[in-house]
Amino acid sequence: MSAALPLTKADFQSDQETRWCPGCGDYSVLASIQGFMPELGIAPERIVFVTGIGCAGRFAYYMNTYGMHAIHGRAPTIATGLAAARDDLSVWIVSGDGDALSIGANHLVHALRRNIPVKILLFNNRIYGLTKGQASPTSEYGKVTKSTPTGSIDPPLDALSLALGAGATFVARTVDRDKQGLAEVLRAAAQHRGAAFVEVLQDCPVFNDGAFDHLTQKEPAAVNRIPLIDGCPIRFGLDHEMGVIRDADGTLGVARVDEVGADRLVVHDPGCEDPSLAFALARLGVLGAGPLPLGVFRSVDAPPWGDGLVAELREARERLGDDELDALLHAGDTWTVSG
Amino acid sequence: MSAALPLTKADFQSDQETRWCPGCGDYSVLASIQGFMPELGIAPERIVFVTGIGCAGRFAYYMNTYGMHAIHGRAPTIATGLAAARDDLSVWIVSGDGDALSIGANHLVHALRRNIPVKILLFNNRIYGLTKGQASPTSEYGKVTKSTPTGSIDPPLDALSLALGAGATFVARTVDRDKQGLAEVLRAAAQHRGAAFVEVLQDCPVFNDGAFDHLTQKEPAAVNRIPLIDGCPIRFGLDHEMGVIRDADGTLGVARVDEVGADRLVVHDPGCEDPSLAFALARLGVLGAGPLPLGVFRSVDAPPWGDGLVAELREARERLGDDELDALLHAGDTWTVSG
Amino acid sequence: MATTEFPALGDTVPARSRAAKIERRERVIVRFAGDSGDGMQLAGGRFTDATAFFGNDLATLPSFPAEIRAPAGSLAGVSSFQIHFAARDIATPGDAPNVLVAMNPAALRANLGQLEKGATIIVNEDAFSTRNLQKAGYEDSPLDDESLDAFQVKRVPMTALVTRALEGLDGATSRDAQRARNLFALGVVSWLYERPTDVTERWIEQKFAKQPHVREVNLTAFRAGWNFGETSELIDVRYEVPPATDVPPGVYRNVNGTTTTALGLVAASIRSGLPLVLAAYPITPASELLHDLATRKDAGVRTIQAEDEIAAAGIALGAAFGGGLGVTATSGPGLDLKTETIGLAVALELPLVIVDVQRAGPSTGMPTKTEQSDLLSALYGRHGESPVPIVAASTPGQCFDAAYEAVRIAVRYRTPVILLTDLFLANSSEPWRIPNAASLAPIDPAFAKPPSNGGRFQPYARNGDGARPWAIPGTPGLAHRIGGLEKQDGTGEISYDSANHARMTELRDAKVAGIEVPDVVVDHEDGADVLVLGWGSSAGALRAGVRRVRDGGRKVARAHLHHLNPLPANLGEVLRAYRKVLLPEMNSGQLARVLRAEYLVDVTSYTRVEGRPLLAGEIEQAILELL
Amino acid sequence: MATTEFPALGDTVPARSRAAKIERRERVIVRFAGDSGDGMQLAGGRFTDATAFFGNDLATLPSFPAEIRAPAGSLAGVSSFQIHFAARDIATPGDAPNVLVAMNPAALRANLGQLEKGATIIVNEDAFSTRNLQKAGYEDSPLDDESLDAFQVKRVPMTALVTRALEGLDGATSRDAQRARNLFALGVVSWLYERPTDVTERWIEQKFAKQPHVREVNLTAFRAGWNFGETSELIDVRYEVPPATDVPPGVYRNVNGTTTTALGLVAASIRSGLPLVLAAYPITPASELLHDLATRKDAGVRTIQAEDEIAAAGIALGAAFGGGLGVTATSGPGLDLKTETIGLAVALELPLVIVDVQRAGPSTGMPTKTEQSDLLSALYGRHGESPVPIVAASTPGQCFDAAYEAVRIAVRYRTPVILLTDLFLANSSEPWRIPNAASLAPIDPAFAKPPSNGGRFQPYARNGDGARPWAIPGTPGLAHRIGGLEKQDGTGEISYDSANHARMTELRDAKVAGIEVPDVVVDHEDGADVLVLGWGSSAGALRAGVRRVRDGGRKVARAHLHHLNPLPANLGEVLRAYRKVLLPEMNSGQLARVLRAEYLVDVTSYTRVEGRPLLAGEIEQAILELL
Ligand SMILES: Cc1ncc(C[n+]2csc(CCOP(=O)(O)OP(=O)(O)O)c2C)c(N)n1
Ligand SMILES: Cc1ncc(C[n+]2csc(CCOP(=O)(O)OP(=O)(O)O)c2C)c(N)n1
Ligand code: SF4
Ligand code: SF4
Ligand SMILES: [Mg+2]
Ligand SMILES: [Mg+2]
Repeated sequence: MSAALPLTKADFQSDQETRWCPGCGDYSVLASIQGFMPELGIAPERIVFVTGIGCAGRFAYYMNTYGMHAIHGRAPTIATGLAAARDDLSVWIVSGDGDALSIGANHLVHALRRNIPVKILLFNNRIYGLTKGQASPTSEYGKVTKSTPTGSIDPPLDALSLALGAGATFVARTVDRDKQGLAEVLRAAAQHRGAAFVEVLQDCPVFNDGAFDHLTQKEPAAVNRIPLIDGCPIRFGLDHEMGVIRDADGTLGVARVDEVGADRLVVHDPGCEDPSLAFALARLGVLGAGPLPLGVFRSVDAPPWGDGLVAELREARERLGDDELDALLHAGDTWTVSG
Repeated sequence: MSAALPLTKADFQSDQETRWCPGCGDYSVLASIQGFMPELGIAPERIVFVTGIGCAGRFAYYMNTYGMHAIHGRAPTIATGLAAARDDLSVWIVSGDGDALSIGANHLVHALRRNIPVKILLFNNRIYGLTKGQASPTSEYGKVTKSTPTGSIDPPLDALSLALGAGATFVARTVDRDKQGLAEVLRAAAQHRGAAFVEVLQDCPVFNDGAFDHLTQKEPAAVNRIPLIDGCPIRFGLDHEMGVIRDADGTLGVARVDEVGADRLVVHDPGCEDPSLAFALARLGVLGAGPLPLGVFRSVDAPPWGDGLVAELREARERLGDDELDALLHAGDTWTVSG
Repeated sequence: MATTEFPALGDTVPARSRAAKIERRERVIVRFAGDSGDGMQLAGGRFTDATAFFGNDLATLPSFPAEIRAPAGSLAGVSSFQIHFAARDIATPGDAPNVLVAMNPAALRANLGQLEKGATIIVNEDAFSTRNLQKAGYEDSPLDDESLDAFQVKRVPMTALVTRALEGLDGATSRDAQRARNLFALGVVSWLYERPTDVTERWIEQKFAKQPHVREVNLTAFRAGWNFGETSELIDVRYEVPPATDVPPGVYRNVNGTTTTALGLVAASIRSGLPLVLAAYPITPASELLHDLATRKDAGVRTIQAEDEIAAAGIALGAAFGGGLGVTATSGPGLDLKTETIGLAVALELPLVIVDVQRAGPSTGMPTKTEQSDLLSALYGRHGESPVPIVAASTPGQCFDAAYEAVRIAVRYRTPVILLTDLFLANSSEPWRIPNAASLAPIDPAFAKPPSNGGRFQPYARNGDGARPWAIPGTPGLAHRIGGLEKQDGTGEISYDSANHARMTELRDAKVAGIEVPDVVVDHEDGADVLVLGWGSSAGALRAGVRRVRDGGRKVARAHLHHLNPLPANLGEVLRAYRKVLLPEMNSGQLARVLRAEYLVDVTSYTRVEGRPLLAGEIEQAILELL
Repeated sequence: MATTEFPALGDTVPARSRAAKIERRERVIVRFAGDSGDGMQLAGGRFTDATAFFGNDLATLPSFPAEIRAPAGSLAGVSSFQIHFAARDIATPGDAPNVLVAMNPAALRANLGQLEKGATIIVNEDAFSTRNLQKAGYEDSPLDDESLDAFQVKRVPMTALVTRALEGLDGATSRDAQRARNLFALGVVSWLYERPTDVTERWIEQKFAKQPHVREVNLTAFRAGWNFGETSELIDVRYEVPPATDVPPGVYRNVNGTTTTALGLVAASIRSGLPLVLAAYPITPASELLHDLATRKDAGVRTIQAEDEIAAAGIALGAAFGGGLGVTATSGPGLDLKTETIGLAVALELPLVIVDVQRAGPSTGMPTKTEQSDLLSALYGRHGESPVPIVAASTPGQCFDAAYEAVRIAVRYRTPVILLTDLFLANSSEPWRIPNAASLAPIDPAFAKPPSNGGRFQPYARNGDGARPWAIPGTPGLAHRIGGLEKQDGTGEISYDSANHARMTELRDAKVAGIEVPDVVVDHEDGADVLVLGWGSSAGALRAGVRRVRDGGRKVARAHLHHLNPLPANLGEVLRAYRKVLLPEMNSGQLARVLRAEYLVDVTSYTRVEGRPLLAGEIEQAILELL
């Protein structure tokens, strides 16, 4: 039944038993998203979750919305088709680091450059979970996994850099355990008209335990999270004693505010047309042990792919009946053979 | 026969009749490359050209080296396999904008992030040539083509931005008609240990005529080419009266040198670890009518993928005979059943 | 050699109309051949329209150079257009041309081999320069030795004549003369076969309405060609091919298979009310379908050029999930890439139409040549037990019905359907009797409705057809999740249960096997004990071959398949009713394998894997050998 | 109900050795079942090793929960390991277990259905808490009602006993007790069947050499289990299964099909001198092969985790172009994605091995269940006429030969070869008679040599096998270009010529059809008029089924295929020699279709598509119905 508004978290919980490992970061993300959804004020039946294959991919089954658990890496193509046929749905993609950045990277890149009206959530646990622990494109260089027993020889991809390189109009990053940060980012993403790309750093206790402890454990988190706030100088640290500055050579770096002076701090401007600023921030802390910028890196308003086209075509179609079809079939030079 | 060194252009010309349209930019590129090859001092039989499908893809047939005209978009995978089995070859990929950035983008991204020891030449004519004129991922927004009669609704990809986003260690751009610039870039690419990505802007007189006239026709070219020279302030224009500066907000822009002063000019540093600088330059002039940076954007030395591994494995294998194989087969717990 | 000398340009010919001898012909095959740049496709197209108007039955076959661009004047650069027209119903573009128009030496050389003995060759003698002769690989001019003795050669200095004709026109350049040669040639041949000139002239006037100069140049050249026939003694006989009388009455239009496929899909979209979303990645020859549909926004059609074939299939499937008519079109290599997604559609049980315009394989193969070698891959090219219905088109006009039928099956049975056409069908044209909209079978999407009882929705419950509900996003009360994992019968929930998997496999199988397809109709003759069976684009050649055999007084039966999965219910019975079954295919015997396995009947395969359509002549031979 | 009460933990049992009655058994099937976290695979593996050492013949079958992680204690989370061991040669992991070890209620419930009547059930009583019972969907405990009356239930408070046993050990925690329960169970069953304890103890000592505490915990738990059997009256009979006598002599090792496949490839690499490059994209169950080979750098093996299956195939092909042994491994969905690249390999005529570890389809299907439903897709899953040889492995041990054979064919005939194994073969193990290196057929890469005469190199010239030269980059004088476009016979230059295409199609076809494969060997009995034919992993079940029928005094013949393309030359003759041919397959009858088409023989299909191996019992029935 169409859930009567106002909606509650319960309206978005499906009756399927969640089947992730105990302690999996996916649980926190699921809870946050189910908790956030009512805010949208969109009836569950107008929401669609399209997911790829992977532990992250199981997300679709747990949302009490329409959903498709597609094939590995192809969720963006399904979502694109959905957006091409319908303009009255809120379409969300949930994907993993292997699903989105390995087998599916091409589709991700093109969904972003086309600016498809869809929200893309990439659960990045830096490992292949569902297939039981192989390296993923975001796994660190030298990482020992089932498929790389002597250490991976592939340098990792940075999801945000790739997204920005593809021309993404909205790019953000958050962590599974940061309920509030996640909600803020989702809120911003939901408001974005085009493709909104959100990397969610997610812990896989079974195959890549603690990969993001430095961002989730109370103590280190306070030191390592660099919150990005629109229009504000970028500061972080226990008492905001650290900040982000632009060095002489033009690259970004971190420094003690009291040493460099507050006025040298870079002021965050996610709305800047030129993605270079966001890109520099992404490079500032590519996934590693150190401090990492979190929040909305880039959010530039641009017409979503085929804006208005669905409606235009619907109207065209609605004008067509058998007579118009007959006319169409008879187009061009015709002649009559009489019996 | 193994061509005796020193080599000449003729040593690299195959006996196949070139089958591009009259006036195609591919002819100039072919001539430049055949002319440049002898410089490498590598015997033709140690050189392999792997190409995808497209007009650009036909390149393989015209080089008197080993060559594989693979399938659409997959040349990087073939080259990766070649590099995994052999460490004594000079491997080159020739691809088109559709081949490399549409169907093959995923492979391009991963070849770059892995830093495969291979040179990747992307002939970008901003159109699908071989299939007779459909839009390509680099075609401009609104472009009218056979597949987009009412104008393309897909914003274009920028090849360099994508490559940088993927973590490419060497990124450059040149134009088909600029023999000298092409040679310089190829020289630098050839010296690079890892994956060298080179975008060659190429005219398709038949389906996208004059797309790069502003960079190739004597007059406008002088104004529109922004030459990137390692260690030099970035200047351009008829009498170098223009330059590239960093605006207050951190983005790059162009200005009259006499107005801003020479010391405000950005000094080009392709060796900078942080790809942000190169990325900013790439965004400075994404393909369009205006001035465009040409040359080497980024060149950072990093160990190529699986450096030394081929040799290590070869030695391991050479130690193995039937006895070692027997040992291998008998590994673990065994028991004997006597007749 | 049998050539007629043309009076030297010096002494002018009085422009008096003369009555050339007129001979009657039942059927004629004309081939226009020249360099890619010579506009032969245009000349052929115009000649075809005039012929259609005149009321002949006809079939055409264009042939382009391989996708590789070839140097002007070279053999590889030859482009040709063949038209077969007759006073009676005909079936193919014809085997051996009676008339060849050769605009240059390469065109002559490339086509000579296929001419019938005694055929007429009209050459543009001005193009036989030493340079052009070399490019075509001629030592010396074939016009000057005996190599053409077997033919009627008409040497026409077209370039010179067009130039002269244009002298009157101010601003006319030699470039114009070059460009208009094809219309001159068209004029000559139009005169030769008494084609109505007004059709062509009207077309020229409309086409170049905005470019008066070009219009004049073309009109002048066309008329000059006509007048040349009329005035010169060079061509002493004209041929009369009376209008066809045995064509069923109706309104006709000349179309190739690409247009009819597009129209079939559009018709299905309009009749069903489902928004047509065509997602495709360019590939020869399927690209043309994308190009055609891309121009039909006014019919509510959305076309998407995807980043690759996998994406194209995914986009079409996504559109279907959303309640659209999802279609993707490709050729061989692209079909390979779509297999995994087609398999997903099998598991999801959603409507999806995959058009495969077959070309010569394997791998990249010969992209500009035709073949029917994707059948087994369409049937079996997916891992696991993954049944998919297959519809195959037989003629350019029939592509309309085939496309419409593919949609009907996909929607009614909630299943992906593969529609097999080929390069030959896509490019060749024939008069198409236009159906009227009202006569088309209804297609009812029958979307699932919100549950009245508020009961729990069962996405994998089945109706009498074995089809599941199509519940599209936005429908209250039907929110559900589906995917590629095995599903519990009825509920659609994930299931790893052995018995359930066996049951679902059986249900998917039975659904496809149970699709209602019409019985195969046999064109039988009393006493015939040999059946010629075919599928796909060889229909014309088989029909013509069979007719020749019958004209020769022998008896033979013929049947053609349009449904390859499931096969018609009566097929086994039909096959067993004949002593021998001849099955010609443009592959190594793919359908033959299927029929042998299905019916244990020892069908006789006749296979040609030469990247070209079958010829009526070779079919006639093959049949005679069995009689 | 028939349970024996265990003396309450209060009154201690005197630890006197007692002689339990000993019964002799020919064959026994034991299944260890518990939660994923209970270490049943380890217990089973150790029991298997001890059994192998003891000299029984055996076969094992592990079964893991679906790739979805399931909550502890739930039915979906049950993991089990079955071993079948006997005094004589055996063929399968067995149908119905005689003994079930159930570590929790879910394990009991999930496996009860497959037990033979009267089977012994050893349960960890302590795990039957209300909470666990609920998770397993039990209203009340089956231990307390009649539901288990048909079985011999032994209630053992394992948790309590292990805890007590560990009391002696300092630093031992209750977590240790939890963790070591599986070794306690192992101890009990080892005692029950008189397995040698030293093998297991040695293993524990080696395995945990670096963790003395863990070592002690495990040793203690294992011995406690053994002593429990020895001392308690709970289990009153022990079973003796004497060593097998009818096993051929040789050195044996217990291996699963993944290891043997890996070893087969490595052996081929070493014997041929070709560097092995395995490129794969992870997918269940094929990932294990990647994992195994990734540990073999010391054997010169290079493994690459590609970005997707298309890349994996391309990388393997690129390695082959460079003179490497290019191999790619995948399962169903991945095979779909590799088809286009396999087609390229067909056109390039380069050696390439594609390993398809089949799993249940269609689409994502049931990734943790076995099936043999990729045969038709392996045969035909490419557009165009694109023939590929297919080798199918039949038992875990035989995977070695199959892999080696696949390489031999690929290298000798310069062709891609698809090796079909499946999840069952990959995971189950059996004693493998280790071949010795010298006895393996030689594999000669026979790379093309620089032309002595300086003559022009012909990359598509063919030898007696119809194979073309393998000319690798770096060889002077052989520089050449190849691709996916149709090639001129001999020169390998691009060709669009009709006759040439027909000829090349024929040559590619003939090369594969002409591959030398051994005749199929029939295990015939005089008077048998029914042949049971099989392929792939059903070999064991068919062998066992046939034996049961023969033990029952009826006559039946058996044959098994390892080459599916080309088929053995004598197969047609063999099939026609029997009144009926029974062809059991774990699909809907895929090989049956092939044989019917090929030989027009009406083979009788027996199909099970349940994602599980065939059972000897059902085969026996199927045969009897035909006799
Ligand atoms: C075509 C195909 N290839 C491979 C697989 C196997 N597979 C399933 S999920 C997965 C990757 C999982 O990693 P990720 O995307 O990071 O998701 P996670 O499980 O970590 O959430 C793979 C390789 C598949 N299902 N389909
Ligand atoms: C799998 C597959 N899909 C599509 C094609 C058709 N095709 C050949 S080349 C090409 C694109 C050509 O464009 P580009 O890569 O820019 O090269 P160009 O011809 O412009 O040099 C396409 C779509 C193909 N050969 N294979
Ligand atoms: S494997 Fe990792 S990611 Fe997957 S469910 Fe378990 S903990 Fe979560
Ligand atoms: S189509 Fe364009 S790119 Fe291709 S050969 Fe012709 S001119 Fe060159
Ligand atoms: Mg992951
Ligand atoms: Mg291009």
